[in-house]
Amino acid sequence: MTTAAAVVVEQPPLHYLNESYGVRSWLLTTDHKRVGLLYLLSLTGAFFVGGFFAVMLRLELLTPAGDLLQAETYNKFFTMHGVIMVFFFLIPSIPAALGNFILPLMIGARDVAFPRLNLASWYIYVLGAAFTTYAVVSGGVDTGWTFYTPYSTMSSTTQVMPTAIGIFIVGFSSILTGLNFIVTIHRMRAPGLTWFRLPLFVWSLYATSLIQILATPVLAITVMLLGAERLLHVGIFDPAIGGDPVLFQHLFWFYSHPAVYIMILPGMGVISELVTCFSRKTIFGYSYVAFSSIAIAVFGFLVWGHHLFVAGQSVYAAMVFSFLSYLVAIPSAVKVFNWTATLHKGTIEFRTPLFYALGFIGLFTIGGLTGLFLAALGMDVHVTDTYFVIAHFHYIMVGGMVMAYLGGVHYWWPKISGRMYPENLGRIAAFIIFLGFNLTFFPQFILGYLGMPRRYHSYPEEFQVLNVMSTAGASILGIGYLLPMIYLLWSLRYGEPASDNPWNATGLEWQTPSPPPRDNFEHTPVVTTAPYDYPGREVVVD
Amino acid sequence: MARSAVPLYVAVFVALIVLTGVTVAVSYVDLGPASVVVALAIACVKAVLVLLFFMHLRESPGLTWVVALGGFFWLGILIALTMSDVLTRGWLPVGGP
Amino acid sequence: MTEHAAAVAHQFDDAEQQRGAAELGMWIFLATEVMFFGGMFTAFTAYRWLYPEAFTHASRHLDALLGGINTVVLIGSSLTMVLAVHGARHGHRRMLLVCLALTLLLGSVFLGVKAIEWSSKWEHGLVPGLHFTLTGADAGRQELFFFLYFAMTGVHALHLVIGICVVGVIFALAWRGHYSPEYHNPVEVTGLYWHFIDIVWIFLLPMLYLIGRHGA
Amino acid sequence: MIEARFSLPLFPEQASTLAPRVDALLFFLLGVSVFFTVAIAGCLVVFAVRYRRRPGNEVAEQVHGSDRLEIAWSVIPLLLCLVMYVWGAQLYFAAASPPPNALEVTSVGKQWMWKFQHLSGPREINELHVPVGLPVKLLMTSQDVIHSLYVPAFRVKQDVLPGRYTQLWFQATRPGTYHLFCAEYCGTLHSGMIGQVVAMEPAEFQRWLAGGAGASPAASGEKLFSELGCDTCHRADAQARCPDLGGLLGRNVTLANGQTLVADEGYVRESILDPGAKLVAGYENIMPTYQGLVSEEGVLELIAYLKSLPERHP
Repeated sequence: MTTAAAVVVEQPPLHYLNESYGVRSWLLTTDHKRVGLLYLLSLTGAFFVGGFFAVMLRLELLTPAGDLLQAETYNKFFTMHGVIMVFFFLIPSIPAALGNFILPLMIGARDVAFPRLNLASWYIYVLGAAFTTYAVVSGGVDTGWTFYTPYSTMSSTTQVMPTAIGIFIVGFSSILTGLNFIVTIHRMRAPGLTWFRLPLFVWSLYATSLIQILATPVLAITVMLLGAERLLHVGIFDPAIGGDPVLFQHLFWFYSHPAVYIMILPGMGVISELVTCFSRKTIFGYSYVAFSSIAIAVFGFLVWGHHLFVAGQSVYAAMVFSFLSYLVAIPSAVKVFNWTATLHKGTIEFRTPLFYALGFIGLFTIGGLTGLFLAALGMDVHVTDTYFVIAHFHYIMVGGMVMAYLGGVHYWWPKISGRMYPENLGRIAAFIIFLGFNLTFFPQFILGYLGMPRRYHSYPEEFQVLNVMSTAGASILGIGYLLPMIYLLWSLRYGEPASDNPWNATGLEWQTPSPPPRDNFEHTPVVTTAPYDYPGREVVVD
Repeated sequence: MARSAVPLYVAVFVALIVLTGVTVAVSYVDLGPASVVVALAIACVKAVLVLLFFMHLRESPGLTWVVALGGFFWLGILIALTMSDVLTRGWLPVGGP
Repeated sequence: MTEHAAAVAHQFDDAEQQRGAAELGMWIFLATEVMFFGGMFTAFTAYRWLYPEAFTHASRHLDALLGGINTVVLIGSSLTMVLAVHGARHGHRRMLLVCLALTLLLGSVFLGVKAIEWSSKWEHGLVPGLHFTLTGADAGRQELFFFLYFAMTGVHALHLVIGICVVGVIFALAWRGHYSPEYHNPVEVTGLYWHFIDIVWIFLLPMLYLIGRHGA
Repeated sequence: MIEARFSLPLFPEQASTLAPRVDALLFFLLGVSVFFTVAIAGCLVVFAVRYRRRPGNEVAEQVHGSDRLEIAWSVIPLLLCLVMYVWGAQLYFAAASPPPNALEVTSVGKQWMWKFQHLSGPREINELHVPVGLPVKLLMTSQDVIHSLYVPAFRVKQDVLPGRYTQLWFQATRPGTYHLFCAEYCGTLHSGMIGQVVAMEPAEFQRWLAGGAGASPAASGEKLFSELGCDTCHRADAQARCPDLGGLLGRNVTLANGQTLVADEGYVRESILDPGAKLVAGYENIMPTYQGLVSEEGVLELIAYLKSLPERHP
């Protein structure tokens, strides 16, 4: 890719971080890069609050008797762990923070299509977070992040309403980000940047946005109906008047299953960037990787019923949903195979982001394959609602998504901050996280098959050894997560200044200064080549 | 050219009013199960008229068509797969014969 | 970036790109609106299938005449809205202003009729959870119907209130001469939103008011 | 005690006819998973080492893809997935279809306990005695929120819903005491809503049954039937204003709106609590609702009574 290289020497160079100062310049910014950083900051806060609850849960589970926390407190903690991690960290993480920062740079645009809407999305996120924070500090909520009726509407005496309002609000933040990105990708691409020249991260953000705009409104209306039912003590999910609690589960999972793909798809996009950059190779099977993102987004809408195999759903519907669930496995597998093939005959450089990428591929493979267990009807009956499910989705969400997120943060850190992070510390942290993660969650697969139900405050004694292993792993994992937080902050001041393109990567974001100027590019770039156009002998395989 | 659109809008408006009258009138006739189909069919025709003419979908680029149809298609997914449960729940009687 | 015309925001290259982005954005937003209402339509479909008799009985408590009148009012407002857009496109300021005013008026009439209907439901004790006095074997299922009735018409009315506010702002801006045949994106996208509200009502009328009218 | 504390079971007990079948599927899935995990992790490690950047390997070979490979690694996993699907669906359908001769136990879940009642009388709380070698069917409902009855050793689980009946069946194969869990989060003491299933040799089970006190649910149901005045209308004579209920369960019923359905437990429950919902053809909608007048257990007893009635032919 080429840009018109007009070298303008200014002292000191003006960029998005130093063009204006002060709180106002940040809180009223419409610069997608600053909005991205606002998200990055709030997300990190949410991550550590959610992480605190996770630590407390694991400590409680050290012993079979519920002796550290009371049952009520434990129930609130796993609920708030879920709510905060899902709605306030995982869903916005890569799209709203990294996506916001990188997407316009990647497509050679000056900003997203609707910059003010973009800032509004962040404020909506903050407002939603405020309601949820209120719910947390005013006593907490104990329904589980799934809010199953009639427990959430008729039985629970905790702060369901403020939490529901918070989730309703934060949903619109997600919708507006998705809307913004879709319009941006359609309308704001630089000249010559055709669809098949787009970096795969852009494809994955596009697929993610599709889910955000089509699934999130259903969550919003469902939460609204739930709130009304709780308020009026009567409603459409209330069995006393003929309402069907299973219908709530349908509506809830119509959002919440695709939401899993909101979390993982952008991660997959990041991995495509990392694998190509650090093997200095073009992606293997570009169009297959690109279209598998879209396929995952579309098929992801057809499988929600696999959360209801023992919920009282009809046997026949269950069979349809099981079948469709297997179909969505294929595009995910295709991605894994293509990333692996990309490494073949590359020239692989072991930098921190690549460590995260390799970790992602391995852990996502395990997470994905155990998904096949859960899609198999007869097997799911035994393992659903047990720690098997917990282990499975943490392999996807934490082993997959968080790995990709950290990989992406490290990869784009020089562009974001203009500084390099300490490489060796980065590698050590990635290794600690990988180790801690596996020790935390692998034992939970076994616990699940043994039959330990999820959301249990106390448990039979024979499960203790595996739980102790899991808690030990969690403490390692916790240290692993604190490390990047510390050295990235350190690097802001003491890190080596980063060059415009420290990785020698392709992609428009690397052809502008680090950090980029307010309008991203001195001159609108013109794209003439395919993405991942790394040097090397071209080999044709049929 | 500029003026020619106004009579079209008025014609669409008249068609919508007539269809409203028809759907109200038909609802007083017992058509059995077909009454739901007829009522929804008329509503669909009205919605298509609004989309094509009032919302100018007729003159819009293909992408707009994709977005407009996509919304309804996804609603179709939601309703169809939810009903696949509701409709077939009774097929295997609980308790069994 | 100084070559940008005043009305073109800095991130866009030209007015054409800006217009395309605005319209695409609104259509996508309407797709999300379809799904927002879709959750309630799904619930309605399921319960209508499960409890057809109770829903028929409950539906007969609604006033089909008022529902029909409101349909005509709302379709009329769609006509005035599209004429306002026509006026904006061709620079007929008077037509734009008059039609926007008529749209505001008709939208308010719709809400007024709706308010009359709701208050009569209150008087007849048909408001679930707050004042519901139906008794009899299928009272519970009828309560389900009325819960959905209030949820659907309530959310629809909320959209209309927002629509009226937006049209009001557009009217004020048009009054000050903000719009020209070259730049009137806000009028276009507001029109799209308004027609969408109309479409929702087009489906609500037969679903809520007209099921099982015969034999009533 | 010390032993129990440091035991490390890695595989659950197999104590039902279903358990080995589920485990067989597990081993197939495990085999496939281990194969792919090792293959991919192996490739990652081998490639990472072999193609690491070093003098002599500073430029990659640019391969853009291979349609043949893409098709191969889409179709082969798809075929494997289809095997998993069919296998899993078969097990599921078997688990959803209780044999007709199954011993019936009714169960009501409430925050936070499990209540069971055997057809021959004994009631139990948080403990369920079942015979080995005979199919047992649980007909379940909940009094408040959603619960889920889960017996890991039997590999069975089913949510228990308010306002509806769900069922679950198993055939124990080995005498012993097994965990019974609530698997659907149901509030503060969710993790205390546990108990045990005691599987006994049939002869021993008969002795246990005989030792249990209490009227059979059919007898309680009969008493309830006359207490609630059901028998004033539901009679077997010609002047009866309501349908005769003898042999109702499992019969085809034609409704007033022309539909037909098989009268199952859910239908009977609905007809007691909401009589007008599915009116039988040829009868007036004159029955009052018994919502609030009869408990979930009472409804189950009435159903047991109806099942005990012989089919009468006029």
